[in-house]
Amino acid sequence: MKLLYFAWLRTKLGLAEEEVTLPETVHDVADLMTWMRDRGPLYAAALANPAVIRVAVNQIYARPHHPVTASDEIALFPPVSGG
Amino acid sequence: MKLLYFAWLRTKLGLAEEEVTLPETVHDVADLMTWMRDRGPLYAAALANPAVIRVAVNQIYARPHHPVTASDEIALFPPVSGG
Amino acid sequence: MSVRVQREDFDVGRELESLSRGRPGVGAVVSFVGLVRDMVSERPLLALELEHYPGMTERELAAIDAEARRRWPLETVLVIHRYGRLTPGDRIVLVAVASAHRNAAFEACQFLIDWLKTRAPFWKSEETTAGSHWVEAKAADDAAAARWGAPEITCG
Amino acid sequence: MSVRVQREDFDVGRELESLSRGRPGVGAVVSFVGLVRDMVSERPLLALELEHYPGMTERELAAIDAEARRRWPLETVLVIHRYGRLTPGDRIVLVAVASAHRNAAFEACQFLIDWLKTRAPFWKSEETTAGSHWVEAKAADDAAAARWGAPEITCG
Repeated sequence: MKLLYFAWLRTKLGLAEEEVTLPETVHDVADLMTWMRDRGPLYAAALANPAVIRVAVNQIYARPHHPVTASDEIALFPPVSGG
Repeated sequence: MKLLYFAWLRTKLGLAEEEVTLPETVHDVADLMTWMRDRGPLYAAALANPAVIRVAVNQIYARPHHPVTASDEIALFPPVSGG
Repeated sequence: MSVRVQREDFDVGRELESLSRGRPGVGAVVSFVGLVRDMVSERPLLALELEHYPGMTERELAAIDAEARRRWPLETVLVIHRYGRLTPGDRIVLVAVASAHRNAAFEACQFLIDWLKTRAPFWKSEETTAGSHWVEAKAADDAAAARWGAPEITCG
Repeated sequence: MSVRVQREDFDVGRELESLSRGRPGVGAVVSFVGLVRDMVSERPLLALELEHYPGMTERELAAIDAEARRRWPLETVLVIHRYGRLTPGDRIVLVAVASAHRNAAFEACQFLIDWLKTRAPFWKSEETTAGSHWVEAKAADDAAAARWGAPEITCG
């Protein structure tokens, strides 16, 4: 599974993308967020406040119960501020 | 007093402007309209429906009780259709 | 503020650029361009003749402009309106507003064209294959202006 | 429809002209240009760095565009959004809509920028004399988008 990070999530984590092996416990976006926070203090801190994290699965905004699979491109980013 | 006509009022009356001597009975816009309608069948027909006549005194929209004097420039025209 | 009534066409890009140039507080420029369409009442339009009342037009546009500035915090306002003979595709009018924020610019621009359509002394005569006729004022335009609390201008 | 995400500036006059050229049914072109202002939070802004999510940006802008066309009868829609480093006075975004009538064009243009601001994956980092920081999403932008019944996009 490909993970992408943008804006302050990218700078806080110190990386723009990574390949991870999808754990068997992760079936949807909510599972993914829970698992991500357990990956270490850096992830736990960056993802502490779900209100400021948006998730896109294959470039489409996804809600907590949206399924995720090993072949997905998953992006995590803060609320947008363009325009 | 200078009278100006625009759009279909100009084409119906067959003139764009005229100088008239302000009659003593005319003190405001309403008086003027009444007097104008008595100037002949062409005027009576053109000014028959007050709902489609706008009046400007010295280039400012005027209501029926707006005063008129001999030195005024008075314009009569249909509702506008620009833009 | 700037108001121009002219026979010639205008350069939209250049005009919009001038609204924000040298004004570093401008964050939003909203503009409306009105164009001559090719059909009226299901007939092909050959040409449009735009008559106006020189002097009063400029005065009325300046008053509309002042009213917009009274209602919204605007950096610049520009209104250009053409008169004379126009054909389908020709630009008729440009209304453009520059402001720090977009909501003020959108509202003011819409207000300006709504008021202009019901107050500025312009009249259109349409030339079709059926001849020429004067365009009547539209009830929809009166309704649009009424949203902004436009004063009545009937003479009774 | 046309959506462009690019580093380069754009020519507003040329773009607006292209919206109505060859489309004789267009009577109204409404546009919004967003510009970099010189002050943020009462500090001089030195530069803005605009990051985006290539691929999703285009997809999301196309979806916003489709939604606007579903809601209003539009002839043409154009959205151009820049990314990269921008300085005060620079253009950031152009949203332009061509329609037969002005109300549809005004509403659709405002809708497009409101939705774009809350949905298109762009992020601004502001560089001032106090350093660089990421711009937070504005509650006012969420409220503006909510007027149009925007779907929620929180992940919970």
